Amino acid sequence: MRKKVSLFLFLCGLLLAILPLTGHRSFKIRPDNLVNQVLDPQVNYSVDEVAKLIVNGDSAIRLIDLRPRNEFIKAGIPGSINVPYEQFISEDPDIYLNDSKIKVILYGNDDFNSNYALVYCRGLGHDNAFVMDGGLNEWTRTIMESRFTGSRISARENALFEIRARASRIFNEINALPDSLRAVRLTASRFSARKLDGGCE
Amino acid sequence: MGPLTSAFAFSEWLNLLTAFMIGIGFGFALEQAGFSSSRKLVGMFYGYDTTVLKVFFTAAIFALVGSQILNYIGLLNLNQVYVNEFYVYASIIGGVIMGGGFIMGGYCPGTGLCAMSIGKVDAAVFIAGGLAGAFLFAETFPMIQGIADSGYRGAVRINEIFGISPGLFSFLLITAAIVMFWLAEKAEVRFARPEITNEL
Amino acid sequence: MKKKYMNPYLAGILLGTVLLLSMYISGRGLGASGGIKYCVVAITGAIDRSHTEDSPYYSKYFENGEKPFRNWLSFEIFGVIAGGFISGVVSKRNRFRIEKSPRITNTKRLFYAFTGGLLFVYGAQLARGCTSGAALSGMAVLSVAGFVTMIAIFGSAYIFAWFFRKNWI
Amino acid sequence: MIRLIKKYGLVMLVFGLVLAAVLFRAFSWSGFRYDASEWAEASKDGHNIVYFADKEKTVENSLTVDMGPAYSTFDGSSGKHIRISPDSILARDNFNLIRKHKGPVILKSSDPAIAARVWMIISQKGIKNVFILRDSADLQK
Repeated sequence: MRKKVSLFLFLCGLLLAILPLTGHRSFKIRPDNLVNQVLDPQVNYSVDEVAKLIVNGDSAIRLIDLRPRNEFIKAGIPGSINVPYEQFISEDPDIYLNDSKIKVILYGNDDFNSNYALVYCRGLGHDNAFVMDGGLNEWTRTIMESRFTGSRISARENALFEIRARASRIFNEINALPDSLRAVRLTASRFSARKLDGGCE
Repeated sequence: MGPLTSAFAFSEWLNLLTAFMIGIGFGFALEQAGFSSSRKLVGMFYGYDTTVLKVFFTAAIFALVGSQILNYIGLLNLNQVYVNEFYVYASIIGGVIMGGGFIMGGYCPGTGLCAMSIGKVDAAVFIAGGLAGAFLFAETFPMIQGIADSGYRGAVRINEIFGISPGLFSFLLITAAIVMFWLAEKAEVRFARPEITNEL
Repeated sequence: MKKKYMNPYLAGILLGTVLLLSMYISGRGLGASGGIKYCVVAITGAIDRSHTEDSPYYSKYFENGEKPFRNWLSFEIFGVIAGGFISGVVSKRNRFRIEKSPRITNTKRLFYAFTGGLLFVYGAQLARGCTSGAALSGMAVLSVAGFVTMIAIFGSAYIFAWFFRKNWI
Repeated sequence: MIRLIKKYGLVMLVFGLVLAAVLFRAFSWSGFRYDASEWAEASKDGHNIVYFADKEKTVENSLTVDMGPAYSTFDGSSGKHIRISPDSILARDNFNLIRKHKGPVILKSSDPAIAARVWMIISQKGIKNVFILRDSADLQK
């Protein structure tokens, strides 16, 4: 028995040593499926939709800001969590996405980092990853600088502008605080990654 | 993909039921291995019975190899599996205290529970001592908190320290274990105590 | 007639399979001392609630009305007791007795068992895991803590073994 | 020999199954098989972006893949131009064009989000030397 078990373990060990096994984590889902998923327009959230979610205080979403830390401190969408893109890729994004009931909306300054991250998350099998179309640039343009210029306002437009105005008020409230206070406010909402259970603690 | 708890968000009762089932498997395996006998366990330290070494290393390596292969073929995400956090001083001092407790009591907590369940009175007393030990720890915690929390290194993996791949480290560990198995069987012959081992 | 123990390598594979299942299902290793601790926390909490709420150690187990018994680790050790008993029934090993070397008295054996248990669990709390929680499960995930604890336990036990040899052989 | 097989048969059988599973994984070309984090590396610091202005001087013998939705023609760039709609980028013929091309592959789309998404998918398939063309128009967008 000793020899049999030794032989088995030795062969497995050899296999592990030869193949570059661990640390190895590739996309899980089938490539064609991934293409279909990420080209589906429903992975996009427009900035107006995001503004509505913020104004309504929806707790089933989580906004992740992929910009560098210093930019996030300067101005960020209220309630979002800062995970710089480099960190997001190097770490295991699972910790931010493992609650499949919470939709995670990714955004950066523009459309690049957020969309890389979107494919990255979807590829690793997280169906709850979404992206805010246009990023913070689009947010600033649409929400912060929105002025109604038409002559007659319809009820629908009225509701839209109302939400935009409220979202931008929330945004300005936080971002107008003095630097030190704002840093506290923003870091307070910093997301703490779910700690893994285990050990004898 | 595994671990199943993070893939499917287990409800509390299901989580506790799994814990209970895994505990049954754990207790069964320990008892079958003969870990419910203190004289068999301490035989490790006097050389007449090296079951502990054989079972312990076979189990650890089997789980190690199994988890890495499952990780490779995409069934288990090892990043979601808990890695013990390393507190340098607490690990060493705690380990030495445990070593003393092991040779005095003849059990470790898991094997003690298992031996208690088949009616070993000494094991029941060992567990009673264990309850007292946990109580004592809780009461003296403010005093030793400094030691317990110092030297924190985070959840480091050993292959990262040596700068080699986990697979290569596993291979080296397996080779070492195979040599140890062979030495252990030599030792059992050399330090044989038939009057003890026949009784077990 | 009681049955012989399983072949150690086979038993090792069985134990390894249980550990692997635990990692696969719950993403964690096995543990025993943690469950003992939760029992103590629950008992102390039941006897003297205010003491547990003041203590820096106990209080964290009572936050937001958590119940210490309703915990993975405590349920696991209930399972260990059940599993050991089942195995004892299967192999006809269930009977009350004190296992000791014929050279020492029952009282001495029980005294050492109590002291040993006290020290072991005390050390396990300090090191955040015992032979199963830290050493076995830690080695299976290649954690440094697992290897260091394993070497500390077995290394020191070999040294202490000489002082206590009269108790065993 | 037969005794040996009898003795170690079970061990070899179990190991054979493990080996088969690992090999199956290692050679399943249809899926993704590269380390996700490693192959996303180039996107971290923007090394995967080429600007319209310096496309010509930085990139020679390139293959430009225009993915629309608004196809644009532009001159002044060397290399081949093809049009592939993003949803058929992994179709065998299209993907082979990209895979077998020696030299840089440049993804171009009027929607930067699509270019970024396709870039990540193609990189994870293990193709290095893929870039996104970013022109001044989308900088302003």
